[in-house]
Amino acid sequence: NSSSSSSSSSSTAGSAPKAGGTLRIAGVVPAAAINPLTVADEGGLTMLCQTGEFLVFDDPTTFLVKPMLATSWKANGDGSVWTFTLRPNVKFSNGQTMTSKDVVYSFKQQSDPKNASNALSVFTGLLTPSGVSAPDDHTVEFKLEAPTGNFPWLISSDNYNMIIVPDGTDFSTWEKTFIGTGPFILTKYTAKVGATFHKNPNWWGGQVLPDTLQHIFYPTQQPQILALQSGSVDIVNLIVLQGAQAIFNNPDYNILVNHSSQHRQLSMRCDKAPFTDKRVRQAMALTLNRPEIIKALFQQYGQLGNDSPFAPIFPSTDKSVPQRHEDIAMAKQLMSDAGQSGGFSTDLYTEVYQEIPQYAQIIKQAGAQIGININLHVESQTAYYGKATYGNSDWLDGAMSLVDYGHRGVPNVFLNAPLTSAGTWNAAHFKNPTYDSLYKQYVAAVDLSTQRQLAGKIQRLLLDETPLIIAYFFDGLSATKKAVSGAVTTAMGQIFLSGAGTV
Amino acid sequence: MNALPAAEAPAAGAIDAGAGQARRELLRELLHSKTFAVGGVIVAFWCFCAIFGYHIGPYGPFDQDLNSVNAAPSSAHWFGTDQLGRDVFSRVIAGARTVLVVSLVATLLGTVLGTILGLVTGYLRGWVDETISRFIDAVLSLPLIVTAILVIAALGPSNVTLTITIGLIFAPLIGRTVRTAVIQERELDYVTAARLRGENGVYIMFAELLPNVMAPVMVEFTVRLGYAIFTAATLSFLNFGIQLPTPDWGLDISQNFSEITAGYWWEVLFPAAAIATLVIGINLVADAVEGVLDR
Amino acid sequence: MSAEAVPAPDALDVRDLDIAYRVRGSDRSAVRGVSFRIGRGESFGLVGESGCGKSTVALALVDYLPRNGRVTGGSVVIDGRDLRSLSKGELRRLRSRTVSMVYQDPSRALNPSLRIGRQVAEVFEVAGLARAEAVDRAEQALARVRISDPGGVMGRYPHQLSGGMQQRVVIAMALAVEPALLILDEPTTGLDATVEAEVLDLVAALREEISTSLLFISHNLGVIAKMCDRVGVLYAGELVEEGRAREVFDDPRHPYTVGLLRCIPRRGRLKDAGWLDTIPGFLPSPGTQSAGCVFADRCGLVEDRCLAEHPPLYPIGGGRGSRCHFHERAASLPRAIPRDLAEPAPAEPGATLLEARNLGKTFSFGGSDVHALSGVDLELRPGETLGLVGESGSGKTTLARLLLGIVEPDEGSAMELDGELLAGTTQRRSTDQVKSIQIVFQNPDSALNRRHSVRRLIGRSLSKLAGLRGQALRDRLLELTRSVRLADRYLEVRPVQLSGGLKQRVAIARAFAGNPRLVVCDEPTSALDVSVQAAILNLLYELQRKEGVAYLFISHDLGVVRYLSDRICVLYLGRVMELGPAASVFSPPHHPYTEALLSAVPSLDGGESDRIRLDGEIPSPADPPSGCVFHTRCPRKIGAICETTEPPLDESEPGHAIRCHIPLEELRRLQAEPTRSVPVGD
Amino acid sequence: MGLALITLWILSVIVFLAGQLLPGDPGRAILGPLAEQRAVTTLDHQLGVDKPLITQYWNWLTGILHGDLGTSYTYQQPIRPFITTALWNSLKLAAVAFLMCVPLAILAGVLAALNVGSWKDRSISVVGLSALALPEFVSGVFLAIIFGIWLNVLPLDATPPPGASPATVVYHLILPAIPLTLVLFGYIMRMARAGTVAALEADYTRTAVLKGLPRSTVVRRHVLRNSLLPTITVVATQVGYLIGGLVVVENMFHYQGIGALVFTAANSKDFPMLEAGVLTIGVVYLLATLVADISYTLLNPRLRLGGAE
Ligand SMILES: Nc1ncnc2c1ncn2[C@@H]1O[C@H](COP(=O)(O)OP(=O)(O)OP(=O)(O)O)[C@@H](O)[C@H]1O
Ligand SMILES: Nc1ncnc2c1ncn2[C@@H]1O[C@H](COP(=O)(O)OP(=O)(O)OP(=O)(O)O)[C@@H](O)[C@H]1O
Ligand SMILES: [Mg+2]
Ligand SMILES: [Mg+2]
Repeated sequence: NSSSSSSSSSSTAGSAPKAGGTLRIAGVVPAAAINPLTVADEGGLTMLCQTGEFLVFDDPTTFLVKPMLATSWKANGDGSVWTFTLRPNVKFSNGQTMTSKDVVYSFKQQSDPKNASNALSVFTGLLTPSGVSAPDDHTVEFKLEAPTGNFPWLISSDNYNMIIVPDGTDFSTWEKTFIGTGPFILTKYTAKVGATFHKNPNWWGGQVLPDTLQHIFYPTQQPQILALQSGSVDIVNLIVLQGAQAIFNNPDYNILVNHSSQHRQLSMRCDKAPFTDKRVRQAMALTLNRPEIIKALFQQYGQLGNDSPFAPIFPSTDKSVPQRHEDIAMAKQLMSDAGQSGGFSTDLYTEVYQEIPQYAQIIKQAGAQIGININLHVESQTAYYGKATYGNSDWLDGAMSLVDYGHRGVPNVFLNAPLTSAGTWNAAHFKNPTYDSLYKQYVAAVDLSTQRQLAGKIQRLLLDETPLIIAYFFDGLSATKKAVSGAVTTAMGQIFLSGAGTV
Repeated sequence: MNALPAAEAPAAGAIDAGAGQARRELLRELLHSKTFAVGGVIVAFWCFCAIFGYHIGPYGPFDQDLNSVNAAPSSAHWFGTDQLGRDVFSRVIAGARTVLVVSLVATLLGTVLGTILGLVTGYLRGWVDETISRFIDAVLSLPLIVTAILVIAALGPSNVTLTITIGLIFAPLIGRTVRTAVIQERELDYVTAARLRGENGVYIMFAELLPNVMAPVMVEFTVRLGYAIFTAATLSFLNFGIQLPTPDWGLDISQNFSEITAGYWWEVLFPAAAIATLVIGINLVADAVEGVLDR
Repeated sequence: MSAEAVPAPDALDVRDLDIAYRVRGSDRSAVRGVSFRIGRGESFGLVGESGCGKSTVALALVDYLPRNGRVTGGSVVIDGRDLRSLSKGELRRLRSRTVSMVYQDPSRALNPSLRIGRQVAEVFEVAGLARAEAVDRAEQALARVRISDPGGVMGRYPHQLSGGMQQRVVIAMALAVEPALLILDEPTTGLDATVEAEVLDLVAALREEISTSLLFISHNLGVIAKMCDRVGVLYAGELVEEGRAREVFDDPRHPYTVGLLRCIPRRGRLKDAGWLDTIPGFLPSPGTQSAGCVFADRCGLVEDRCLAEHPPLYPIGGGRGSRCHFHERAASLPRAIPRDLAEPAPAEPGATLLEARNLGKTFSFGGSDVHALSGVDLELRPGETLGLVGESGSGKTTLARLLLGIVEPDEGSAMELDGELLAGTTQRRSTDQVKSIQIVFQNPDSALNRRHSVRRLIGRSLSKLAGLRGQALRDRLLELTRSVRLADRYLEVRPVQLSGGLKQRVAIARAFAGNPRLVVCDEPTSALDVSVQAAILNLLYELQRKEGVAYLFISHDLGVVRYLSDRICVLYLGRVMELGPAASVFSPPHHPYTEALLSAVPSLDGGESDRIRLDGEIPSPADPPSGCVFHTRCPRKIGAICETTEPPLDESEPGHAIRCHIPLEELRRLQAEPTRSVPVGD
Repeated sequence: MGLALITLWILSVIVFLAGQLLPGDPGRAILGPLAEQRAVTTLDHQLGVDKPLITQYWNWLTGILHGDLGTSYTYQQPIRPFITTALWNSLKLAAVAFLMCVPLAILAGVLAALNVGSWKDRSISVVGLSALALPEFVSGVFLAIIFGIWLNVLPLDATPPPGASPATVVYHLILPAIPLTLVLFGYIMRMARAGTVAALEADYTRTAVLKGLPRSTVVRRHVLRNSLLPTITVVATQVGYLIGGLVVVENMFHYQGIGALVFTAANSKDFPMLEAGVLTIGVVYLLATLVADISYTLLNPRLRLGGAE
């Protein structure tokens, strides 16, 4: 409600930012080494995109892919072979010129199962190292395992690991150099403390405004907010509402808002009584008062979820599918139809992460309304994920399990791993042949109307089956001082600062 | 052969009143001490809350009102509401239970184990004592919280782990004090007398020595109870204890501490004040008990 | 030494002094109506059993009562100045110039973290001297108390000095400014008799040098008799008798004084001569108020008037006073116990009960070997009492513990009981052997488990040692408690509620539970007041006559040892110096060490005077002297042989052995010689 | 000294075993939950965590003895720099806490003792008791609300902006240092009070008073000399408790010290880091105890010079 909140990701507060000077950015401590293969957290991926760039860029406002290191791309008829043309005269920060060899190397490494890359979550079933080839110095060709219409999104900046590095790069020591093609060059990186970058005078994109970037790492959000308030940083990248209310209600700060597809999945084991009965699952879904939840947890920065991963931001989402609302009477009816009028006890496993513990408590209270007694197990993330394989993970094994999903530009990952019969993160143990085939069709569909039509079918199916409860999607938020403009952020946590500065 | 008269005592009437009187005397002295009275009232209040707290608050400790989250103290919510719209007052009242149960059980466990440890090491001395003492030294070279973190990180957080961990860490601490007392005590002649009538070690430790080191054990118990609350609350603040959404002061503070920058101080101030009164109360009691028993 | 000759104000004038302690919110009177005066240069003794208020009076004189103590009435005038009228500064000046105090336990009276020199010099600095001068004077002061190396001692810390030396330092500080009044509160309690003698000699000698008045407080009548011109007897916070020391002790005029003197086995008293007398009953508990005489309920002469009317201090001529309505009859106080023994002692069978050969014990302590006991040969016959004497650390307790099997003897030691081998530890002894040898400890407080009732204390021993159960146990328990003269109603009581004497009775009953053959008594009465001591000694003797038990009786009160023992063994540095029948050991010729011990005892009876004194300190048993271990302190050392060759323990007369190079006849001659003057200290 | 080494060795065994008890798989911890099991197994082998415990312990111990604290699972970097930075930060915080509290605590304790039984004594004692009893996070909450929120005079954030002046660094450390200080304050104050009361009642003090010394001299020369000796050495052993408090305070005020390091490592199951951190804490504690022992011996003539000959 405050005038300071802009709903655009790039804050342009009237006048254009000035060149020069230092921008100080508060970020979270990278959870691990900055290895482009293995980075899987916000702190790490923010670091990657300071010097690293992608073939294409997923624009956080339009959700359309834009050229970055590739200038154009095209697919064959069924979307199984994609050809990208590279931008000429792009130089790495070590002076070397980028060619298709570098791109092929980057992709082969990232898609090689041996490397245990984080990008495998996208590439598994989609791309193998042998599918990547370079017909010439400026062209790269991808032969896909399965036809995929959204392929450019899948290798765009959304796939944050997928930066292009020089051929032969040792990923485990990349942290020492941060070699990339981007607008900034590493000055110094100190684990757990921070990193500084200076501008790349030879950047293909033209002028870089800030002379220096100073990233400072904080373990949690509170000190970031305090630092912003005390003026010791200019930007806080990625914040959540909890604990940051002071910034949100203050005109001295800009809030950068990116609508996104990030959400929480509450899975119920479809293979284990009592959740084997879909009426029980539906009943549970009907207990949640979603608008109230969003208001309590996100104020205006959330959108209703309809128990399927099709977020409002996806162009393919079928908005005509009716929204599920709280209906306790109906829920009770369903429970008694399922022979569960007396209620039951069950366990919900989840992680300590952002608003999840609060959400879990709301779920517990909601379930209690229809006699479902939910015992909460709010665990540290390591304990919760366990080995992340079936049988070794509270996440995947719990009767109910509440997990976080970050932003993706297209719903492919959301539709695959947690929902397909062969999905690796299918915490709901949902096995539905109809769904599986709908999923395949959807992924292969190249044009938007087909996609939307299939999406509608999937949405209806999931609403009926309710293996997952997705009550909301919420915005990616960042904050800057009033005087800072031109910062581009994504809901995932990337921040692009080549055009940012104080006005 | 009856030349000697019995040792009659004119003042014997006064002496005769029995052991009960000594105890009553102690109790009277305790009750007369102001510290004890103040501490006792506070502790009694929280014990009452621990037993009935879930039912006497104006709201249920779990009742959410998502339409009035983070509401400041008002006549409807004396202590305000938290981020899920729960009544902070009702949660504070109910929150006494976990911390009191955990610390009481942990302290009991620690006292029993520690007393045995102290008796055995103090009485046997020699290599048993040496070995155990080195081990205890090693454990005690880590701050309590760090040891607890190590153990709980290994075993996974839960109230049971928390209780056992605190109890186990307290055992050597209490054991040390008891050992010191036992070492002094075992030099006394009544122990020699017991050995001279052929008593075995177990009898001497538990029937002869134990009753005589009960005073330090009692003092340790009350003092440690204060520490147990301190530790239990701290560990639950560090998220090593009870599960959400159980009302628990430490946990509630940790859940809401990040909110204070937004000005929602009531969500942490009142649970903190609850802990403060309880620990101070227990310590006042402990101080009084120590003062009376040490004499 | 005549106080009357000096005009000027009295050094101390105490009038109607009342002192109370505040306990649990109410005042508890500790001292009532005490008046006495000490003239210039006079020495006044304050004597009484423990708890009668001696220290309280002393502390009131220097205005240093414990925080809860308060003078509730009366006045104290020191050197003409009334304490009440003094400002803080004047009080400080009074303390620094006019009155000094020395009290028990010198080790605690000195600041552990300051050098001696600093502490002594301080006294002179307060008196206004410059630092350097004060240090000089301090050295002189130390020299004056016969410290041989004052310069060296100045640089030491208190813990590096022995108890005797520490007390000298304290005395040096007290006398440094030559105060008008010196208060000594049990200055020698806790010190060895030989050391005590040294300190007393020193105080006496110093008093001749500086004409200080003395207030000497002690529970030991002998010490008071030796040190004081006049004496006041304190009982339950009241001064019951006052007068010239000699006269009071020879002709007491208060029933309490009379009773007290009768309790003491005076030199030469033997057990066969009849029971010691005792004072029945107990001290009134602190704070009890009575309308009449405080001693009335224990007095054999009590009449109605005594209960109703509080007696004033009747002047009885010659500067004496007695707080008894019937003081002229005091001497006729009937005995509480008839003197005569009912039956003759049973004849002693000749067989040997216990035999120890070459008994030795070496402790390893702090890396060095402490030879607590070596080469001790002993025999004990049934029903006899062997007295064991020696200075502190001479190994008396160690010997007792070896016999009991609490401590294992060194290799090569051998013990036999009734001709059967006696193992070194209780665990390896047969139950019969274990119960045959039992002990009565010195301190009944620590000897009885505070948490057990008397019934349990004695009953457990009966079941473990005598193997009794059920009704048999109950019967025997009653029999046993009655035989130690303990009323049945004490059975359910815990030790805290018993007085010292009653506790010791419980301990004795426990020792007798298994019908022992030998009971070791390790200073069983030294924690008790004399009136209680007498009753315990009587009891021990009675039990011995009844049960035919043998005693190993340890004490450093030679009078008590003499009274009870048939034979006496003198230990020094873990070795037997002399062993023989009591009468032979106590009269010349005897070992020079025995001689020194005997002459160190301050006697109540006066007459005899200093004979020999010991030099220096007792050597450490970790590093015993070569040759005769006693040569370093022996006043009769004859030459190099003493330093090189250990003399044998020769049986010079039948049954009487002495370990000395000097032949018996020579000893007899030497010890018959008149007193030679030996300088005090080193 | 020898004893301290044995204690340290036992500690290393305990820490190592506890580290091994942590359920979880190092390879998994490094590669993250979503990694392939095959990759995890390969990595485990590379790390040597599939070897027998004894071998692992031996390697670990020899590494430590050579100054190699191992490699962090999460950061894939040598642990030592992390520990040294964190330790240095914690020492700064601890130093501020110590300097704030020790003189004050001793002063308060002595003051209470000199007025024993009076209202001054009672109020100081109650304050000390409360300070001692309050968990750091509770006093932290009070202080943060009062000084950080209501009065807004102290920064809630312990870490100053990079390149801040030493004064700013200290300024940022004040708020977190106070909760640490409070517990210590209570403890030291009570020690100082008890020691002084005992010394005041000691016979040697009576001797000094009866010498006619002015009260100030008695207190200074005779009472404090004896009463503060144990107190001062106790202060050194309190370093251990301080570290316990650091875990809480550093987390609360977001300070990158050894306490926060241990806490984070425990939560992310980075057990080489956890083991190294915990061991460091043990070493610091034992060193402090050693210093305390030595200083006690040096300051106490009875121990320095031995007994009478
Ligand atoms: N601080 C105190 N508070 C209460 N009562 C006390 C205190 N000090 C002494 N008393 C009591 O006052 C009485 C006299 O004590 P005081 O120490 O003067 O006796 P004493 O004759 O010196 O005995 P002792 O021979 O044992 O030294 C005793 O009954 C004692 O219990
Ligand atoms: N357990 C022990 N360890 C080391 N030394 C010991 C031990 N027990 C006794 N000693 C030493 O042995 C010597 C004799 O001690 P013991 O107790 O037998 O003397 P004592 O004659 O009973 O003295 P006291 O009259 O003081 O009771 C002393 O020097 C003492 O220090
Ligand atoms: Mg006394
Ligand atoms: Mg002895």
